Amino acid sequence: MSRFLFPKWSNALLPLIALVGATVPIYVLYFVAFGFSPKTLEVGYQPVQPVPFSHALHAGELGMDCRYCHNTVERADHAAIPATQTCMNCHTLIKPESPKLEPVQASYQDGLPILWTKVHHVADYAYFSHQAHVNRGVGCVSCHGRIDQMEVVYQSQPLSMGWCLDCHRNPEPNLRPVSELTNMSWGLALGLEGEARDKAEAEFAQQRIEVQNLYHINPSENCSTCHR
Amino acid sequence: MTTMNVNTKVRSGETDNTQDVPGSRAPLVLNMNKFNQVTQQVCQVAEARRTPMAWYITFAIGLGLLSLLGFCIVYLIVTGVGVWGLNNPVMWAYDITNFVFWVGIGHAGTLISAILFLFRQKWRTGINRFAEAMTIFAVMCAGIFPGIHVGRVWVVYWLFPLPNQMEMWPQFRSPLLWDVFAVGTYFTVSLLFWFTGLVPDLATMRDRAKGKIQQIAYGAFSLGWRGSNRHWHRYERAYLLLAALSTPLVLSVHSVVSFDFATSQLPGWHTTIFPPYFVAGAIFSGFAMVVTLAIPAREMFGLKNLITLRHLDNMNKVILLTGCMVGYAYSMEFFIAWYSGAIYEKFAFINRAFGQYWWAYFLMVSCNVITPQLFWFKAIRTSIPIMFALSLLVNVGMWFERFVIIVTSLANDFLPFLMGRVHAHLGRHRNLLREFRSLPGDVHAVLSLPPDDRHRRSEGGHARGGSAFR
Amino acid sequence: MPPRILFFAVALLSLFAMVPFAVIAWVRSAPSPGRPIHIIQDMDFQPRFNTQTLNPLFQDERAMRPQLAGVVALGEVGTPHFTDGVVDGNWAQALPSEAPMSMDLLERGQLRFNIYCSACHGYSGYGDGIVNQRAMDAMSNADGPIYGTAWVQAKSVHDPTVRDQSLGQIYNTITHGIRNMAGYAAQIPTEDRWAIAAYVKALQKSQDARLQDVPTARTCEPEQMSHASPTIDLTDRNIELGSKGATARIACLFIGVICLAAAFLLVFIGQMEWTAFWKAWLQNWFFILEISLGALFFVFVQHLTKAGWSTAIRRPAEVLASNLNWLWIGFLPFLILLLMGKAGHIFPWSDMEMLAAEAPAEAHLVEGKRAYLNTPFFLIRALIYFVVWAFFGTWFLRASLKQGRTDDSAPTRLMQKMACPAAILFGLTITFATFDWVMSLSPAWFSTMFGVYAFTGAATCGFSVLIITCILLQRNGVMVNVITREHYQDMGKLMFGFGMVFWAYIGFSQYMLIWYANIPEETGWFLARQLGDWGWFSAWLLFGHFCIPFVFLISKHPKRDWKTLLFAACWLLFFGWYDMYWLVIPVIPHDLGTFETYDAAVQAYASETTGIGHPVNWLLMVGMLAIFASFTIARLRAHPLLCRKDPWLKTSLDFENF
Amino acid sequence: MSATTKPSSAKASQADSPPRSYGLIAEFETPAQIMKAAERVRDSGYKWWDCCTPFPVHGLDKAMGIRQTILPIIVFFMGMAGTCAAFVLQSFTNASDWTVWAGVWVTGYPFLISGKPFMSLPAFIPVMFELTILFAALSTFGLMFAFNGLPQLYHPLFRNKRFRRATDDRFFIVIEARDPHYFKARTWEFLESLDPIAIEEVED
Repeated sequence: MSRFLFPKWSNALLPLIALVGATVPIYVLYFVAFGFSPKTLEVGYQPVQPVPFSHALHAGELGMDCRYCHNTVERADHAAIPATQTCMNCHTLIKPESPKLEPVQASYQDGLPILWTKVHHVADYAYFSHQAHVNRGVGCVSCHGRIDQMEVVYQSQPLSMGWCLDCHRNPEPNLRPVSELTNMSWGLALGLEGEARDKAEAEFAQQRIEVQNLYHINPSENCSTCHR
Repeated sequence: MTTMNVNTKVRSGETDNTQDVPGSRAPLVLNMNKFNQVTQQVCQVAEARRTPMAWYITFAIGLGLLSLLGFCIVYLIVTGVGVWGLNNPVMWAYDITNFVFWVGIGHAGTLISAILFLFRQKWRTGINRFAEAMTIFAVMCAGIFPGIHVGRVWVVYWLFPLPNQMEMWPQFRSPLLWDVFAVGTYFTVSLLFWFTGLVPDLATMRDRAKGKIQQIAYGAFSLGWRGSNRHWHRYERAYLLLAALSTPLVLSVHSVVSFDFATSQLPGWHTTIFPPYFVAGAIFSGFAMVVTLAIPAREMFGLKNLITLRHLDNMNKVILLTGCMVGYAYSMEFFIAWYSGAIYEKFAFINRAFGQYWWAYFLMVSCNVITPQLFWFKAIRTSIPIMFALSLLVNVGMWFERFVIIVTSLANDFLPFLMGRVHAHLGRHRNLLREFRSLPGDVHAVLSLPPDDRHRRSEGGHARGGSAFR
Repeated sequence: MPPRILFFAVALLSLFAMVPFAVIAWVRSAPSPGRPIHIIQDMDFQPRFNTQTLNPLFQDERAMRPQLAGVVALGEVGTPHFTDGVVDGNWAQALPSEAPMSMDLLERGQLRFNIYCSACHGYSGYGDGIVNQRAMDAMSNADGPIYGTAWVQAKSVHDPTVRDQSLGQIYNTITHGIRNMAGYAAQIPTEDRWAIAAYVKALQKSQDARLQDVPTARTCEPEQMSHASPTIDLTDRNIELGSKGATARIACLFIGVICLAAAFLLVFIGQMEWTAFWKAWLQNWFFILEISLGALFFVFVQHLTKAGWSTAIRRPAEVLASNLNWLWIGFLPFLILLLMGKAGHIFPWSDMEMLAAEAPAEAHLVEGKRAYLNTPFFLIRALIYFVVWAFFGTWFLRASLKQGRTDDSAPTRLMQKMACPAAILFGLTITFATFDWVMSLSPAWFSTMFGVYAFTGAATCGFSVLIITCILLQRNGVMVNVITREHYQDMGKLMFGFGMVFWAYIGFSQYMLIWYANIPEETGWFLARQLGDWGWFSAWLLFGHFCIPFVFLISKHPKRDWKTLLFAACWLLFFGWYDMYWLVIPVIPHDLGTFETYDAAVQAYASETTGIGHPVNWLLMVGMLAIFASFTIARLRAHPLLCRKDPWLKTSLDFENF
Repeated sequence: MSATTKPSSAKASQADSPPRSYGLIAEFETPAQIMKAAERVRDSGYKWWDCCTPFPVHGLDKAMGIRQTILPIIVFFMGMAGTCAAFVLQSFTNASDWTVWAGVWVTGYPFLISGKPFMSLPAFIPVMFELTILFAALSTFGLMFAFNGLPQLYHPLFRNKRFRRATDDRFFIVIEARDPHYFKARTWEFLESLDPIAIEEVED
């Protein structure tokens, strides 16, 4: 009577199965940790906008202050997308007939807003206030990245809760004098080398501490700070 | 391995081996004098060509109920936990009741396996395997309820301390999180204990199997067990260790479940006797469930020589003992509620017995304390129909125990405004009232919550940013 | 050898396993117009209208409604000066009162100017802003299309036509615009427009000023910022003590009487308060009582479970339990004190007048419990406990002795039956006795679990004394090979399980639940055991009663060796006594509720002492134990140490742990 | 370590070569018989041998001369490791703001809940207890099978038809061919002296 016998090599297979069994959970963990992270899923979102507006030109090359257009940022929680009027402050005169400006002109004529696509979305259950951050020396660049170098704006930071907490736990590296809010290159010591660079960096560090002391910055980590 | 001896006699089709002769143990396996007979008897359940018709019938009923459960769960997830009738102040009722009930049922398996093993109660071997299996399924049932109670089942992994983008961690000071660890550990250890016990038996099945599929399956799951005594040596140590580890674990699990309530300040919940009281209750309901399952099983599969009247008699004694313990706890609660001098505590217990849920309380007391007292009589302890009925009653009573503890304690809040201002809002919330009155759980509090102005005010603060569009 | 295809499959699988991570790396490296994937969507996008979102309800689909023309928002009505820059029909010359001149205003103006104006007008106001430059370049640049650019050089604010303008006029220009310049009313709030206007004026001045115009104090602005920076023979020879132990009995009695007399003497000469003495008496007497109660528990549980292994050691337990028929004597002092009405400092409820005077709040609470806490009922209850205990304590010994004289197993059956009521009555009496004699020492405090806690204490003391008794008997050359290491191991297990682990479980649960709920009327009892030296005392209780013996006894080997087991039993017996001290002696301070913080209470009671070092405590402990030992030895000598005809004896003698 | 744990992989590679002898098995009918037989084998100096029984036979360990396993000691320390792990986990996540590497960088997050201290030892004890049990139980289970060299789905003994009753009602003594004292004829003779029901040779 024949009886099923496992082949001899099945004994050698077992350590392999054990190895796979040990690897799979680690694999899955890492896959979830990296693959499902906002750094993968959220960062780099670069929607096509109705108007090919270039931040690199306006904010970078022209050096226009961010607040020229996003004028509510210091007074309100929301940093406003500018009204068409704001564009037309200049573009009534400058290149008014440019095809790139057609949607702007159309909006200006019929009074219907331009439908910009929102890039930076903080979940609706989190209450983020621009004014609270901006008026305490957190610069635009900290959350939005080098807007002044972006032809088309994309999300450069994960905007995840952990990312918020990193700064709330250690705000100092993201502080700057309020006067340098919109200065994208502040604190970089660009073009400096050696001792001069060290000196500049020491000075930036000093200024960050000063700002922290000036505004008594001790960010809350309570749940209700953001979820209320 | 003992043949019929002085300790047994045949009575109405049942071999009665419950006769006590001090100094000798009654046989636990009847009508057998060869090792092979035991193997034969045990294996015939799984090897039988024809499954009993009764099995198909019960399975069909079970499957039907399971589908209904599945449907209800989907409905609940889609609709929200409100379908339970949860509302302020009764924020959890059926979910936690069922959770505690099933975790309690789950205690019998490991208790029989572990504690009786440590106490060298050899009669455990007749019932331990299926009691362990029952435990595993009971804990799985229990696991459903916190899972769906969280409302958002898909994020239930948040219960575990995993690194995440929120850089958040579970709150280890919460008893609800202790539950996760306690029930998780309990399920894992029960599974290991059950499987460890199963391995040599699977090897027996493997060596008897006729079909190739069975040979492969039993071969794989028996892990190549060949009965080596060098293996048995470590195996026995490990089994003892697992039993020694499971024993305090069993105690801890239901203690932790009791902490869910007792750590609070709610009168009726905050009682220091809760941990041992819950454990006694869990063993009580668990043994009742084992009796409920053992009786049809021994009939259906012809296991009367293995699960003997003595096993059932012993289980009924455990039910009697734990029923008395539960009764002790009920009375201590009442006594201390009076003794404490705290009016709220007093109210909570008077309300429990005579309030709107008095019927649930008296159902609980009669099923849990009064009915088990019948087991003082040996005629009742050895009567199959009566013990079957009593075991069902105990389970009903224990379900109501949890219901009573949870719902009656919550249903009457203690804020004075709850009484005074209910009527003032009746007109405004007439429709709400009609809707809620049909639901279990007291809803007076909902109706009297003042409208919250603060939200409106804070919304106003955002208005100034509003002129960005032209 | 496994088939080769397995290797290929594994290699291929490993290769495919890399793909997801490659995709992740690729996704991270480049921006993409693809919408972000939200794995968990709930509440992320809420069904509400956010700022600047769409609302199809309106024709222009804007959720935020624009202001109607000519409508002024609530709270934004100002004087004509402030809103229009007009005073009495003329351009205002000065700043409105809503925006008074200050350095802050000018700085704000500068910042706003740099944001909104400098693009065209330049940072210095000369009309050389970068937009202006680019526009001019665009017009002249032939490289690209002009798209109808018709730029007019931006005005310099230093142009005399502007320099001479009044503040109001400049404000008006900013608000409504002029010629090619658009109005900035929508972009810049009123206050800020005034600030810009003021800054423009200052800018004009600055470009047309001399050094003397600058105040000396302002020439240099040295701003100092503070740099504050911030843990097995069954003949009589072997199973009867016979003449052995006579000396020990006398010696124990002698020591006991001496110790007790010395303790009394110390109190008479004023070394201790009488109240403190009677509390210490209560503690030590209750300790002895727990030993006997633990032994009684051991005896009836063996019958209840029809245990076979324990028959060899049951007689010593029966003897220990039989002491319950005289232990009531220790209660007599309290009977007398209560009848005399002088127990107020021990049992505060017995003297309500005194309690009301000392602690009115507590008295108020205790008033509600008078139906239970009153002297007559207290004494009746005590009588019930003593009758129940004395009955069962002696009944089991007598029944067992009867079994030793007959081959009939009837006495065994009877004992098995009797174990049921014994268990029930034991449970109830030990619970209420503890409530009466320990819990009511702090009459306002309560804990449902306290009865169970007392049971664990009885288990600790009873099982450890049973072990000590068995070892001492064997050391005296009796019970040789009757009691084996197998029995010791099992007794050790019971001591380990009930006296330590179960004790810790009950103790922890009670503490944790009270700690967690943090209700003032409950926490006081534990606070009193945490203040001053009591904190260390409690910590030692935890380590001495659980942690240290747990690690020591967890292995089977120390339980099987009589020397180590004797050590462990003595250790635990001591900690059973220690536990009683911890239960009885501390008093909840009446003022505990008045402290604002826990730290304040700790500070105030930092000097609180436990008094454990006082000789009276030790004299009472040694004295009572010695007298208890003396009576026990007397009974052990009077009866055989083994129930020779017990049906389970063979099982017990053959017993082996697996 | 068990004498029968692993057929070495070197042997496995010679699968094509003619079958080698694994050893001899002797079949007994009662526990008492095998007990006596085991004592004889033990005293005769064989090292690579074993008893296979359908259930653990009390006293056979001693008859075979098996030393106590160190399993309980390891399990004790694994349990302690569980206690420490739970303590570290809880105090790190709920009572510290440290950033440490645990596969990824993670940071503790002390946040205030119901006025309890961050380091709430009484509240940490239940999880410490549970993880103690979990670590100890998992290591008991894992190490018991690991020390036994299980799972081992293939074993030469499974080739023998008689041996199938080793899991039912028969008791076997196995003497392996690799034992230095093993000489087939002599060992066969020795086994016969033990008075078994049957003796058979098992091929590898």
